[in-house]
Amino acid sequence: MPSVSPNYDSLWLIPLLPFAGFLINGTIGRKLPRVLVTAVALICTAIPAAIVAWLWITMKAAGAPDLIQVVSQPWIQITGLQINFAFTVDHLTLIMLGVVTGVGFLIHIYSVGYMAHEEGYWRFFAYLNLFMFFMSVLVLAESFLLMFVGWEGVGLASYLLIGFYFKKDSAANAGKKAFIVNRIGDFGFLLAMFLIVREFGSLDFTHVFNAISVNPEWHGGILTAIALLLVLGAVGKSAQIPLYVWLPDAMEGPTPVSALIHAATMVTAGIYMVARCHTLFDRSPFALGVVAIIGAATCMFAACIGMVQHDIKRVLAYSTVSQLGYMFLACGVGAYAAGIFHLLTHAFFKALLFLAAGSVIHALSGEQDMRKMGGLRKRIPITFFTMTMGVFAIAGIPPWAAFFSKDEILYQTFVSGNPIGKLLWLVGLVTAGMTSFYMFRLWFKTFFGPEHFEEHADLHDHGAAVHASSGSHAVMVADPEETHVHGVHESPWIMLGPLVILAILSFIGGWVGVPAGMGGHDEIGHFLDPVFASGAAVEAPTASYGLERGLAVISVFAVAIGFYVAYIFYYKKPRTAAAIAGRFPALYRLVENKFYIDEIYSALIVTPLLMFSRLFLSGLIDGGIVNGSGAAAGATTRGLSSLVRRVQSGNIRSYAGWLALGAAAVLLVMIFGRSVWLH
Amino acid sequence: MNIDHTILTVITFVPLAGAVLLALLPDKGKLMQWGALTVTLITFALTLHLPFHYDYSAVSGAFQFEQNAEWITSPAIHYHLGVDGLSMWLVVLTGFLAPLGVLISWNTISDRKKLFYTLFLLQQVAMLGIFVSLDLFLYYAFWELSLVPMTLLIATFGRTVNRRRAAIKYFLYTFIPSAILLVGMLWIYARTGTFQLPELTQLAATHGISNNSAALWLASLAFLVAFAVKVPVFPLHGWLADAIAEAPTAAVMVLAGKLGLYSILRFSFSIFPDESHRIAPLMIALGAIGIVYGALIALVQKDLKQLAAYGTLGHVSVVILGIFTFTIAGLDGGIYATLNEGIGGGALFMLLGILYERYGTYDIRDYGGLAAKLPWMVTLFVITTLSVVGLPMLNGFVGEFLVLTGGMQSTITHHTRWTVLATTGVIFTASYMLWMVQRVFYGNLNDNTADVPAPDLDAREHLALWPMVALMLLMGVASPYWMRAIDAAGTILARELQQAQPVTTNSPLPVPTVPSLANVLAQNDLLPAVNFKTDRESKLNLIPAAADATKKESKLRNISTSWSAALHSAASKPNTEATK
Amino acid sequence: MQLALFIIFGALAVAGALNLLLQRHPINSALSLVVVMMSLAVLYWSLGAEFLAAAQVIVYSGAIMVFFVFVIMLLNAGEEERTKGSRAAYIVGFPGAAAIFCLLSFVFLSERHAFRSSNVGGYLNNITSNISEISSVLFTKLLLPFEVTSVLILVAILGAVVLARKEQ
Amino acid sequence: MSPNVLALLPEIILTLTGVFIMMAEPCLAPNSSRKPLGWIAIAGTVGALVASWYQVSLGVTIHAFSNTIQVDAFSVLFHYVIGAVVLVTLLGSLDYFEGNASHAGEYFALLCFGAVGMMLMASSVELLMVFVGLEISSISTYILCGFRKGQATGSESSIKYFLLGSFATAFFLYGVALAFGATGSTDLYAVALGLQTTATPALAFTALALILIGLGFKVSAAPFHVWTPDVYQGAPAPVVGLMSTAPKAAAFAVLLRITFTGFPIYQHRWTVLMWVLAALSMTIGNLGALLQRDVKRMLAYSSIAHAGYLLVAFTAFPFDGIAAACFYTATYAAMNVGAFAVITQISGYDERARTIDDFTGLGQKRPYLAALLSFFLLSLIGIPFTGGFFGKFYVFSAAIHNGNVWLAVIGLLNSGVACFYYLRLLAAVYTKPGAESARLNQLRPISIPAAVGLALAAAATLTLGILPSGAVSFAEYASHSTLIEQGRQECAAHPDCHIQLQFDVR
Amino acid sequence: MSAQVPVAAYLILAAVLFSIGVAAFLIKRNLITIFMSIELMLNAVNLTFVAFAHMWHQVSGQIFVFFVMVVAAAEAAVGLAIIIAIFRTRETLNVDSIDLMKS
Repeated sequence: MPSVSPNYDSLWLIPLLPFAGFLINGTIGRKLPRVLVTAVALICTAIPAAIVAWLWITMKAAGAPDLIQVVSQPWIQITGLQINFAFTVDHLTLIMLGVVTGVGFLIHIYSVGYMAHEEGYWRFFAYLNLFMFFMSVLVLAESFLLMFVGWEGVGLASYLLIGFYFKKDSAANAGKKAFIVNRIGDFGFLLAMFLIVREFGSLDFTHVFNAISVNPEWHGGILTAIALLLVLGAVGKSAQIPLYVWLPDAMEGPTPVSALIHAATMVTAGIYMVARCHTLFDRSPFALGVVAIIGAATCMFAACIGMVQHDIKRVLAYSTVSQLGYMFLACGVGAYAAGIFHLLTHAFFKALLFLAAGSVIHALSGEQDMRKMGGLRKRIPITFFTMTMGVFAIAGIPPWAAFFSKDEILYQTFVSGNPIGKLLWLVGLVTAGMTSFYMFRLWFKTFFGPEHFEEHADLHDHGAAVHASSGSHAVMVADPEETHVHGVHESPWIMLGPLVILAILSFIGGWVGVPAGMGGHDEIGHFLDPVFASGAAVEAPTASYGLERGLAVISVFAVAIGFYVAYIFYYKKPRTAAAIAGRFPALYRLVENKFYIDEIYSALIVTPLLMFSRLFLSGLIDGGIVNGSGAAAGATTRGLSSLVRRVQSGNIRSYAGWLALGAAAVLLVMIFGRSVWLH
Repeated sequence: MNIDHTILTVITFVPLAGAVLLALLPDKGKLMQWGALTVTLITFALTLHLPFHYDYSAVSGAFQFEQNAEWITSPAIHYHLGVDGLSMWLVVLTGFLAPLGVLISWNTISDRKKLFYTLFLLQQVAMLGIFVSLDLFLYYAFWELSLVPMTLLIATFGRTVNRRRAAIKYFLYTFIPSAILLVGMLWIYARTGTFQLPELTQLAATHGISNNSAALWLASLAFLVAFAVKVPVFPLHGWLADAIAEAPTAAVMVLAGKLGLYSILRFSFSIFPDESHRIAPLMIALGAIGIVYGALIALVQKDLKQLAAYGTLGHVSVVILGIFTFTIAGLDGGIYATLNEGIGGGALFMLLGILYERYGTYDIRDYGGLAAKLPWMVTLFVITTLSVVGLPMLNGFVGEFLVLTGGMQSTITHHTRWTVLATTGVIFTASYMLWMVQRVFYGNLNDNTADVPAPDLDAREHLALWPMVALMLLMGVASPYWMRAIDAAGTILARELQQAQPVTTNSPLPVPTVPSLANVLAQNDLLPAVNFKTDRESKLNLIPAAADATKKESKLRNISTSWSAALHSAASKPNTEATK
Repeated sequence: MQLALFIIFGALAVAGALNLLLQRHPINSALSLVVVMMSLAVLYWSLGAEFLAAAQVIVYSGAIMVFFVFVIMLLNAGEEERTKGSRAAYIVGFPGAAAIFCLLSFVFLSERHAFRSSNVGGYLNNITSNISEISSVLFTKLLLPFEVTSVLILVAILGAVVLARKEQ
Repeated sequence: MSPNVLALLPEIILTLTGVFIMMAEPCLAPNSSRKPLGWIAIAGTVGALVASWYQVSLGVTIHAFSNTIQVDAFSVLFHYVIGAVVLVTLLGSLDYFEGNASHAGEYFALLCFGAVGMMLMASSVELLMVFVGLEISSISTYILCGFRKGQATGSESSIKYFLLGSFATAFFLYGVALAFGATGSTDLYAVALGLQTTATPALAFTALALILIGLGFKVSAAPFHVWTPDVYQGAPAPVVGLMSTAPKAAAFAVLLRITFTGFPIYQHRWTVLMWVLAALSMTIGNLGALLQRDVKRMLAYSSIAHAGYLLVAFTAFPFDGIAAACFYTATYAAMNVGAFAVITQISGYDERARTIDDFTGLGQKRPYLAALLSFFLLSLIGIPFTGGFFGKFYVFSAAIHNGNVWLAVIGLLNSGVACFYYLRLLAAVYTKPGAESARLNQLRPISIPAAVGLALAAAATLTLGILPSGAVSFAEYASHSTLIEQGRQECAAHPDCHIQLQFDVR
Repeated sequence: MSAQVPVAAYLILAAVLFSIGVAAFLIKRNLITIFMSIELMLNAVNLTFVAFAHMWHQVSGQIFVFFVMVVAAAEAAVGLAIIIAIFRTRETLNVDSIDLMKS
């Protein structure tokens, strides 16, 4: 029951405060001292986080409504269609909001340290606040269109932040790529909305989903079409096959951005959307199947690529893609709660991993290549410790967070009604092993073994400033803590603080979803029950705890294998990996080059499109036909003109000749002319 | 006296008075600029009277602020002005853009200022006149008039040596179809005896204009083609790129879109509902193709203005697609998108003009890395870009979304596939706009422009751009404020159009039957109309000289028969009365 | 007798006209034109227009042609050169002239039965003199053209003076 | 006042003025200014205009001189046009000859006499009278063409016009002869009556065809337009302004009278011919002007095209057609004489500015002249709020009303082509002055009379464009007055019929 | 009475003369001769007038001829004056060389 309560007006502050922060920093931030910029940015994210916490408490209270709605002015209002500025908060929203504001706030804090020396400090925080604004709009939206606002808006923020170092061509390119690839997804989202308007006459979630709910006979057909188009949108935003290509490139952005946007929050919007629309998806098994297959395929595929990457952030990027694949898989088998659970845990540990990686990079003055790391364990112990927590979490080692969430997904996949459910489970399982492998590979290569890095004593190359092109040398910063640090060093506490908090969350985060089979209460599942009530049928009580435990053991086994292989390859016998790679050079190169997907896209789509535009459209059609016809008409007229003027020879006799001929013609017309051709 | 009945006249002719004033003042110092700015600001202030006194509750769609006086008795031409939801905001927009146009030309136009600002104001007169005229003749007069200042602006203030050619191309492209439009209008007048739009709309609704479908079809094409060229609709856009490339910024801002689109909505739809139905599948297709076509060509342009020109083609195509869906969403969105085009496109051209003012080139390859040098510029540029690519919460999105929604809801043949094609436009539009932004502002400084000392936006430029940006945001967030008037008009239009029956429903793309001369002229319909109404007869008072007029009527008949035999088929014979 | 007159003087007129066309010296052409005019005067007479016959001889052959000859002498015009000035005159002009002739003849012949025949002396047979009739019509019905002709002559004189006078 | 004097009042005034000037000319010292003579001519013209106004104010049709002259609203309208054109030409050429021709007095006299001829043409309903009037106007124009004897082009223009004009006159005369043959009369009403019972219709067609050839030459309708460009190019600018408007107007008046009054019975036939002539004239005129660089020659071609637009009116119903033609004649006269008056001022006696390039930068050097020229050019294009637009509108409206849609299409397409060359001139005027525009540096300041003349032309063009109501109703009045007269003549053949016309001029 | 000539014969004779006049205009090079050919055409027209005047028993046709003669005289005066003016500037009477203005 939607209930509009004045008590919840503070909901508006959740998006509006970050927006205010954006406006302040975006317009006058350049003139403000850094302290003020920081204060604005942090306050504008802290208050929403507090509000969310308060909401959480209120909604957990007994007798609290499952759904809160606030409606403001209409945004678009025409005869037959009205779209309001309306927010909905239910339990799903609450989880997402928690992630967004909580993790977002932590990353804001981290960024204060990480970006301390950047020229565009104010700009960075303005963009980050803008992102917070749009992300909360996305999450809070009560209608497809408002969700789309956030959807596009986070894309914009992502574009701006990826291109933060706009002087670097690769950064600008990556930003553009992200935006455009996302637009391909948006294309699907938009079409889905058009169809929804046509079929339902509204874009409000409540209206649309109620309409579906009260018509149980609706199955497939147009619903499948809508669902598939939505999936296209989700695929774009959540970086699934075939639109995942933008995410690895997005690592051009500052590391906190990668952590916040490209790991914890924005990229999960696709999963959130599918979960939000579960009523719709439940009616279209085909679409769900597509989601599951895409999820599984992406999860495996990205893991493959992740195994051989050398850039620390790219490994994490592919791992993100892979983990998102898990979430997709969960949604695809109808286990939305599991997907959201994994989303939650993933937000913690992936943010942690990125931030820790950022700390490593910070320590190495911008070095991202793992081949030039090693042995950092002792130099940056806190970072090492937090990173270890993250690695254990993502690898799925019990009782770290991802163990529970990933297992839930694998279990749900196994027991789902999907005809190829077992195969999907297998894929998930193998990927779990691979995840373990490449994460421990990262771990070993970075923190163990010999030191491959060079010490940078030069302050001018210090820190993240290295990201920027040589043109943007940071002015000597007056921060006394920073000036005397030389070489590889631990990050300041403003960065380590969030790391530690996230490390703790990565450890305990999974405990909220310990399934009953392992003695827990699956709190998160029950928490989400009001939202996924219709989908809860999947979680059949018939499933035995034994099976669940058995599957958990198998997956732990897979993780162990992954760990062991990584241990052998990268710690025990560091040459083995190279040797194996040498055995299959073609395969290795193929994988190392990310299966040449970017190149294939470029050759099959981008280049032909450009050539088509340049040669066929611009050259032939526009130059030839459109302009040519005008030119031809002009030339014809000119030709006729010279013909007419040829008569004007200037000679009286020839003029008389023309007169005589004209006279004869007039006589002829007059004497023999019939008026039939006129009337 | 209530000003509501004269406000439109005042709005329309204040710029004219200003133009005359400027023509008489000496061209010294900044006098011209200040003069033009004052006049345009006054005009804008006057246009604001409309939204504040508009009766939004009137759902009948009646015209407001109407003024109707007989102008010429024969042919029956009225001075008939009025606005409804369709035109009201366009009037305001025209008033809004003019001061900005003056501001943006402040320094760029350094010589022949008097000519420039006079022409600029005349252009505004013509545009305002087009939007407020409800008499076909009056409308046509303004329509034709609008060509002249624009042509002269291009021809005399163009950027390169090609300016005259571009100007003449523009003029011919638009004038020749307008000439055919005049034929169509005259034909309508010959059939109905009125130029008044409300009367014609009523006649059209009751199929009272003509029962000759072939002739009506041709007349509707005459109307539509003239408007379509002006819009321009793909593939009639031959003039666009050249004209935009040459024209000074203030002129480019109002070059494409509004006039033609408004005219289609106002005249084609009202007078030819059935025929519009017939052509709609084709127009939808052209709209969708135009969106993608414009975007794809813009993708490969090397000249910033050409790029923006093709972008403009894409954006006006959106409107075409929208209005020809005949759905409320499509029509509302189309009208809204027309406003957006004026703002977004205008701002884009202003920004490009500012760049040109600084660096003297529109070649995209000469730019690069300007973001660091011109932070305000890049900020406003990106906002404009986002408005153009249709980012939600900015104005561009509302129109585009509604148009495409309408496309999906429509009942026109093949609407789904064209809507899908049109929706791909969101990808391509983003591609070329972002690529342009990247090439101009990101990366490293280009050698060609690195050494040019170029300050960031000055106060005047801020003053010109911020209103635009503010409107982009406002219109993106608070669209109902504008939409309530538009929606009333759109709803009525949609209802009328949906009631109209397509002449032929079986052929998806109507192929205009090319009638032979003999064929068409042989139609009875083109012969004198039976219902030709004119008061000419009444003007001739033939007073009987003697009293016994009736007695000799038979004789009169004999004479007039022999006479009329001589004057074959004269429709309007003098009313002779004869007496002995 | 009328037939004979028509044939003889008609032939003479045509011959004179052709001679005008074929002669290359302007004087010869002028004299040929005089022949045509004289023949026409006879034909006028045969059609009962004695006044015109006389006027033709006096005004046309006498005054106008003498004027022509004077100018030819004054300008000392010699034989005309055979310049190739215009192809159009031959290519389109002659077919045009021929077509005009054919069309006119066609019309005259196709409607010849509607015309009444004429006989020698015309009015002489029943009316004593048509000169009085001419004068009465000229000074009543057609008085205005007659009066206005004075303006025409005035203009011509003025023009001749303006054009022929040397600029100072 | 005797009806004969009353009917000829304007002509008599002009004739007396001309004679007076002619007499006064030799009395003046050879080197003294001829301006006073010009002022006398102006006074005479104004007097003629007033006399015309007086005629129409009587509100009745005056027949005079045994029905050779008919003064009705129609003829008065053309008197106005002719008188106004002559007035503007006189005003514009008061200073034209200063220091160049010592006998400018004859020029003024010739203008007056020419006007007499043209006015007679407009009011005569007797073919003989038409012929004499035509000759007066033609001969005076022949002479005026060659007025700048020093220039080779001047006399060439004169001889071309003279020879070809006489050639065409012969055709006209032949037509009159055949018309006489077909009906036994040269009185237009008698011709009209005679045609109803004529035994020789083919002869009548031929007669009409030959008359149309002759008049077609005078109005320079294609294919009888060949002389126009050469003659206009060589003649002095003010004379071109005059000869492209006033004699044309008179010839159109005659054409209207002959076709609608004399030969209405064959309207279905000559409409076809007019259709073809109109289409040809518009097309050839505009195509010819398209790439022309000489301004006068370009305007010559444009005048061919305008003759075509005017001929379109002949394809309409009598009422519409005559009214539209009257209106268009007036607007065309106003804008064309205005354009040439500007050119006269700019290029002067020795033709400083001939080609389009010579006009480059005029906009900056002489802004007011440039503005006026642009205005007249825009009117010639047919841009709204100018007389040219409304004229075109009216003509094509009439044609379409009669079902000639395709002719209207051709015509309006043509007006599109026409824009090209007018715009080229217009663009040149407003281009920045360059080296090639040095010729414009010797411009004299414009004299007050010339300014008044220009203002008159501009005011007329503007008024006809924005407030055409009065002119339109006058044109309709004119149309009625000829048509009703026709009915009356028809009536006169029946003893028991009587018609009286009372027109309510609004 | 047997020797009647149909009017058509006079008309055709006139047409012949007229056409020869047209042809002469086309062929002759000398300005004066060309002018003469115009006179020939006018004479042909006169013949037509006289023939019709005879046919209709109307003297107005004859009066027309009379007027044509007057006009021809006036034209001759002006025309020859123009020819003299031309000769003064060009030193030629050849019509083919009078083509300064063309196209």
